[in-house]
Amino acid sequence: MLKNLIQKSRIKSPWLLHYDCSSCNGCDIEVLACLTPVYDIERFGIINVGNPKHADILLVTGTVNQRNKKVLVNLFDQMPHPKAVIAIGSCALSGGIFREAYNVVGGVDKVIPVDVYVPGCPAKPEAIIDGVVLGLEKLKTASLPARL
Amino acid sequence: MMTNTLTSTLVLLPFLAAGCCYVLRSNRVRSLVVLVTGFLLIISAVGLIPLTPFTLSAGNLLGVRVHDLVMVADFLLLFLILYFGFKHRSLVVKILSLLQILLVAYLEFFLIKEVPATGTIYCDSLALIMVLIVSVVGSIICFQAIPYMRNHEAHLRLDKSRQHRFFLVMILFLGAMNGLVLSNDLLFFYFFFEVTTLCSFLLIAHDHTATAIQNAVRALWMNSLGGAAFIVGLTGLYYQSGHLDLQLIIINASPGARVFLLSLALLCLAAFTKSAQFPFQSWLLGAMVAPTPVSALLHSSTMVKVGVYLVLRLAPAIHGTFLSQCVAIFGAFTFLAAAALAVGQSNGKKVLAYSTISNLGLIFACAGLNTPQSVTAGILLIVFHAFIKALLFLCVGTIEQHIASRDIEDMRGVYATMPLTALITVMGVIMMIMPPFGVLLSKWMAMEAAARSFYLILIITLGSALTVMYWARWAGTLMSDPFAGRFKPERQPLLTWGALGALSAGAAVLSLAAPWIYTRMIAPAMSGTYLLPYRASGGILENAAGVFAVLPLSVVAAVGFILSIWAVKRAAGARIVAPYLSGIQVTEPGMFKGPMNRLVKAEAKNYYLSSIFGEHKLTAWVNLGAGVLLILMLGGTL
Amino acid sequence: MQGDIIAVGPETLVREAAQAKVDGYRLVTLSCVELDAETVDILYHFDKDLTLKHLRLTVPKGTPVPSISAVHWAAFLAENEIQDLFGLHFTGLAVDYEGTLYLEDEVRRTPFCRYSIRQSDKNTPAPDARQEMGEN
Amino acid sequence: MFKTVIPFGPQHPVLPEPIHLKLTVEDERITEAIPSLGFVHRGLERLADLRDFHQMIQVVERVCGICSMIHAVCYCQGIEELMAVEVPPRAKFLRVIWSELHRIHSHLLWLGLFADSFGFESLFMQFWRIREKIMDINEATTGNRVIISVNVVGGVRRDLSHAQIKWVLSELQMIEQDIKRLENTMLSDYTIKKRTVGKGLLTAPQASELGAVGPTLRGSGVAQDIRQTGYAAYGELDFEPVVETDGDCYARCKVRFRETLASIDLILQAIANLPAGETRQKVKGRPEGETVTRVEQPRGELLYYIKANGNKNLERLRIRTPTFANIPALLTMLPGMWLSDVPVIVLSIDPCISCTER
Amino acid sequence: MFKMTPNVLRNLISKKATRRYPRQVRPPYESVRGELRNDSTQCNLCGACALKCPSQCITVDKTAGTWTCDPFACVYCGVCVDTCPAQSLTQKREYRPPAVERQTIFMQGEPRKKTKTPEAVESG
Amino acid sequence: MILTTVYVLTGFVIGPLLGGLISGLDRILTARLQSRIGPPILQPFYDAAKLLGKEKTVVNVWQAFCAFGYLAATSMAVVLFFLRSDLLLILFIQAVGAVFLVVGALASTSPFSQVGAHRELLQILSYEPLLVLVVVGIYLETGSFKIGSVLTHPEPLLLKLPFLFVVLGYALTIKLRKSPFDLSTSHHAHQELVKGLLTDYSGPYLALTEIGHWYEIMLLLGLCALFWATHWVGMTILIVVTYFMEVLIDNVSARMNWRWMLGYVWAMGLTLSLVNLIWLYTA
Ligand code: SF4
Ligand code: SF4
Ligand code: SF4
Ligand code: SF4
Ligand code: SF4
Ligand code: SF4
Ligand code: SF4
Ligand code: SF4
Repeated sequence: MLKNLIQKSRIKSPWLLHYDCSSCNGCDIEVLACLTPVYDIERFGIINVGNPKHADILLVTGTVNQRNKKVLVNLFDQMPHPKAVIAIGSCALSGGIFREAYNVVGGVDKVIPVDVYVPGCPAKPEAIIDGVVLGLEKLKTASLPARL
Repeated sequence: MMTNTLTSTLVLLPFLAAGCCYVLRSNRVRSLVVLVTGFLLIISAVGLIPLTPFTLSAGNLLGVRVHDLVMVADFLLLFLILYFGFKHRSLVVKILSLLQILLVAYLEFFLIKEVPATGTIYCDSLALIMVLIVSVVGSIICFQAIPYMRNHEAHLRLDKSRQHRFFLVMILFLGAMNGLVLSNDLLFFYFFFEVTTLCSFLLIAHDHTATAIQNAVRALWMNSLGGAAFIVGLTGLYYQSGHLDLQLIIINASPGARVFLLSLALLCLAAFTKSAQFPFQSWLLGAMVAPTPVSALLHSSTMVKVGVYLVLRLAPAIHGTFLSQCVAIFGAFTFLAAAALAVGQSNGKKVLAYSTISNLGLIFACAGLNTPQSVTAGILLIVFHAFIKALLFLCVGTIEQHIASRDIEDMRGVYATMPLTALITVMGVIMMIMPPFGVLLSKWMAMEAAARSFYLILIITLGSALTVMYWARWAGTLMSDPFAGRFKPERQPLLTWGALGALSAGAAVLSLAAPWIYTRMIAPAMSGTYLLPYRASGGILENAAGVFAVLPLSVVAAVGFILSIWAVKRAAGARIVAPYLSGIQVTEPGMFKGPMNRLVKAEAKNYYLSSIFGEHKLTAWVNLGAGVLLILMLGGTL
Repeated sequence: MQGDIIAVGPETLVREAAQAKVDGYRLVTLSCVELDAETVDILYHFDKDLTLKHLRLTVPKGTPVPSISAVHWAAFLAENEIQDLFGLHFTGLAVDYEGTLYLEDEVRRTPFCRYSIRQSDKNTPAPDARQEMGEN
Repeated sequence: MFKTVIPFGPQHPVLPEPIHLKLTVEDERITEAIPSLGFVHRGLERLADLRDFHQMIQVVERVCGICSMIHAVCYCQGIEELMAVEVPPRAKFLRVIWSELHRIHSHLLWLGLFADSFGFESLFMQFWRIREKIMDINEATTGNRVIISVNVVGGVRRDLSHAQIKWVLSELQMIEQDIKRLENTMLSDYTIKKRTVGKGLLTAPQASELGAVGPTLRGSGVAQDIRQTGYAAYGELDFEPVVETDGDCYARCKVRFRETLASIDLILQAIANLPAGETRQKVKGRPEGETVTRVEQPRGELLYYIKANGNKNLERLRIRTPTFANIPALLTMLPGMWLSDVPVIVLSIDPCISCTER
Repeated sequence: MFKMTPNVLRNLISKKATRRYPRQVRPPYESVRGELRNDSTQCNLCGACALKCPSQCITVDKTAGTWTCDPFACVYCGVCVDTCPAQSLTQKREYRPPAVERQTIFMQGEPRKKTKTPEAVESG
Repeated sequence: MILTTVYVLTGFVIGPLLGGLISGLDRILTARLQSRIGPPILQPFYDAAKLLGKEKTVVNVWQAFCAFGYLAATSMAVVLFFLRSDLLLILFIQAVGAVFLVVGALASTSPFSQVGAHRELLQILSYEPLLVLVVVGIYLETGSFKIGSVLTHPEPLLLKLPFLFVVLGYALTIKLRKSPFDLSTSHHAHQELVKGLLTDYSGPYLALTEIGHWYEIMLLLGLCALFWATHWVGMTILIVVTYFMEVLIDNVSARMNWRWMLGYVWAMGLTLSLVNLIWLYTA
């Protein structure tokens, strides 16, 4: 019973942490646009918590560069399990158009495991919503802690 | 007979033991003397419980009338103070002590015709409560002082121990306090009053640093001012009633008479100085330079209580007068102002000092409010405050010896190094601000009592909120550390653990026993003068207006506490993560990688709102306010 | 290119920049261009009422360049950027990031110099992260 | 003595973009603010070595997604100058229209974020809701919501049909109404004024001396707007820079609010005067020489320095973006303010870190 | 104070702005630059797209007859579509759906020669 | 005895359930005021259940203690409310909860938690006196601090204590963490302090604070309800209107800073209370 409830709640209440690696803002504003009335992802119980310790899903936009890769790892580490990482936009997927620039490490999966890739430049709000939904699968199947 | 023996043990034994401490300069022997005296005091005080109330008359001691002995001692004492006035070149002390000498002489040689044969000593429940506090809390503090002073002198690297002087004064002080609260003859009272002043002076100056001496002199002159007011008040009272028998004065109060009221007002003034109310707070703050056991004993749990004790005693005599209202407002004002000042402090001992002033203010407010409930609240506050404040001072002292600082910010995360002491300190803080513990019980009574007087309740509510603020902050600071390892109590001398344990357990048990204290000790003290304010049954205090379920709440709190501890144990298995630092934390705890790739420590250490609550902002205004209130109070009696 | 170009040397740079300030010019920015393996150009762009004026300073790579941040405080960002990207050294910088404005130690190799990489930068060991323990 | 040191950013919910400020505060008053950059630095100017000058259009558009269009305009303008290409008039007007659409969406975005910086969530929602209409216009007319990629050297890739123009006009009318409905709140609400008036003061001399640009400069009373130089088709449109004199966050807010309405007006003018004809001039050859070219972005003056040597790859591309110019001003605004003002003040320069660091 | 009240009250009673995606999907605008498609029947593997792509995410191997695109690096600018001389490249109106694994768009054509049915394969 | 048990159980169980539902409704209403659809009404429960099922991470084990302490105190306050106990006592116990929350936040060295905690203390400083004054007003009108006697009071308190009801509104706004007073933390961290007070609580411990908050909502609405205790219709209307006003104010004002709060709330709150109290004294 409890187990079911928690699993159901996990997909009903994914809290986001958005981290902008070195995005051009294009993807950022599309993530933000998801929160606004027109897309209103709070319909799915999603809120942007802005704090890794409260987050279930890490949305990463932009390329990973030498300086922010440490930040990214830090944030990922501070998130409690279960957690999912969603990379948004071609920058976050592979480095995009910048992938050959000298300060660019590449896509997010170079530093932390990525669960969902949302292509686009920038990815559309609808695509981001689809991506989050895909990410929920992982949260649902993650095991429960040994003791509550 | 029994009462005789016990009373003289309580008053005289310390004088004897003090002498021993001074003469026998071996650490072992001194410790033994202190321990034995302490235990004897505790036993005697407890022994008095079934015997109260009683009256005793001082007869002769070694063939001399005790009254004359006291008179001689009085003069000696005043001359000693005068001497200190000269030595430290303090004009005020000189003038005030001379004034007192003259007045005492006038009173003794010209006014007093016959010395009363009876009623020198009177012990009712109120006095008994004070005796218990002095003997029990005082002795415990003296016990803890033994290891404390050893460390203290080691820290200071003294080549010659000065502990014999220290314990001389400490122990002597215990006797003086007992004598004071048991005196019914106001001249005796006055004598002991001055002894405590002197003890306080000596102890503040004990470390002999320039500041210590300066602060001690300040304490001396302020308290001498109180002494002078006292003796003037006594003269007035004698004029008015022809005797100095406290009980008789209370019973035959003539609040209509100006001289009478003015004299009482002067006694209140003396009480305010002794209790370091505004604008006399500075001596108590300065007194914090003294070794911490001194602060615990004199400057929080006992000596400063003399003032509130006196006013609570006199309360029935001023019932319904303007003076009473003034005392109430003055007390409430101090409560609020001192709480506000405490918020702006990061020096731990100063916070404790302001908090003491603040609580004393609340007791004054209760006394001035002069209803059965408020007086009950006042008495309960004396008890609980004495225990918990002593505990907190000892805790700070213990912590201070480890980290060599008294600053709250330096105590940040002290849990990591001294978990048990930190826990006891936090317990102390919790007992100061949380139900079902005694301080809050008393505050509840005080508030319900004050509810009918809207300016008082306004001030008191604001003050309480400020109180919560500085205590909660402190408790949190002590726990503030990324530490999460195993709980392993640190090493401390047995006497320290004993003292901390006894005080904290004592405070907790007394809180639980509050209804019993009420029925057994307070109700009898009230009956006669006041209607009984509460019904106590099944550990619940109740009257028509309110109910405080002490026992049930305590049970619930205990269960909650156990559950929370269980939660902590389970959380010990949780993953420990670094505090949130915007994602740039590094492995060194509390550090982040800042501009220029440098490591920077993230901290939040100067949040004391000094732009609002700082001493430099408030003190002048507060003193002004208090001065105006005092003038109003004195002037109002005319 | 819009606006006049005035050539300056390291000695006259600060004076010219100060003069521009006196004349009511606003510092727009600095642009640095690598000319060849040895020299770089630094252009100081100024603007007054929508007209531009540029100071052109041509310096060999190794020599330190006087900073104009004492005159135009806002220049410190651009100068730090040039320090990062071209490995030049500015003397008297108001706020000196010492080559860490943008770059982590992994890439501190004057990425904008395509003709040459400054020898000293090539193998410099990563400087230890300096501690700044709460400036007692 | 004791102090409070707060690592503000790089990950911080009030800053969608990563910048770090080491704030030293006392009680809650800022005594020092030192920034740390580089969390968004990609080094894209150096991509000019790997991409030819046509491909660089797509790269500079991605200096920043918010005013990508205007970056491309500036870049193309520079290249066109070097190659002496004459852009068809219709293309110039279309560039103005899309530029101003970008300015509107950027300002609406900012107004929303600014509202969020002082915790006015519902106002944030309102502005972003209006902004979605602009995004729709972008998507319908260019094929993408955010990075519209319409510029090419020599003109634009897309044209506006009659039907589209009619639809855009009607949408703009609604947008204007919606924005005006919020005017009363944004410009005279007590709580908003309390949070913005007198915060982050910057006097006019200070602003010029610190090199501030755009609304930050105009909020301090300096009437400078690169559109006055008349690039693209601005020379043919009726336009006055919006100026406020108080130099605080509130003034900057008023500037942007009024600029939003002014932009709508500019679009209406541009549409009314839209010349017929080609939208794209065929170009041949390669750029050579050096040039400096400037345009006005939502955040202020943008400067491109381009040096080419006749290769298909540029010799040097230098981009000086408005936020880069506004950061010194920001740093001087912060000390003395309260911690709760930090987001408001930081937002008040409309920081765009991605363009600052490139 | 309370200047915002009329606006929020209006919101309360009027129709909500929310598009109920994914329950209701809006038809995309006509000119949307969505997912990239290469019509294998048209492509002559000339490599113009690979040359022009600003993101350099297309590789054309003329000898092996393959056309590969990394959809995770593509920035959907449409330059390749504009360039393609054979008009074999198109952009769908729909965006490319999110995926849980890396993907490439791979097309095997006949090397050099035009054939009737080269298959387009998409592999994960 | 049985009755007591029933009261205790209702307080303990119904309290948070209702509180959670109310905060669900709150979120929907907020969304609607912003022209959004908003989450399902059970959303707060999903959130809490999810948090309970998350990994336990702490900065310091004392956070766990404090989270439990907060929950225990707030639930206790609600139970006492249902037991019709002494209002002043209930306020004290509620304050205990608030203090635990603060101490837990102070247990982390993160400046965000620390400053958040200090701000929470300032909030406590702002609203505690107001709540006490409201209760004093009730006492002056009904002659007792006990809820039992309020319930038997023949006429609605609102008629005699209108200003104090406004004062209660101030306290309510602060306690519900609504703009302009969401200073120490807010529902979604869009402020300079991230989540302030709650920054370093996470997973199950965050859930506990969430549930504790539901209890607090119940307690405060209970206090409001006392102002129309004579009839349930009046009571319901009063609560609904009050809560709607809270959400509305949240949506039409910016977040202020603590200096403004302290000044404004004390000035307005104390003046209004004084006016009302003096009225009661003289009437
Ligand atoms: S994917 Fe495109 S829009 Fe997104 S951050 Fe990268 S360049 Fe910008
Ligand atoms: S730290 Fe304490 S014990 Fe040590 S010398 Fe100072 S006061 Fe004495
Ligand atoms: S108190 Fe100290 S300094 Fe003063 S006289 Fe006594 S011993 Fe000397
Ligand atoms: S100013 Fe900002 S929005 Fe404009 S291009 Fe630069 S980063 Fe983008
Ligand atoms: S431009 Fe503004 S909205 Fe966009 S990321 Fe930067 S700060 Fe945020
Ligand atoms: S897709 Fe078009 S441009 Fe690309 S290789 Fe095929 S035919 Fe050539
Ligand atoms: S759409 Fe643009 S980025 Fe994508 S393959 Fe075509 S040219 Fe390359
Ligand atoms: S905290 Fe932020 S998201 Fe949450 S309600 Fe307030 S403004 Fe909105």
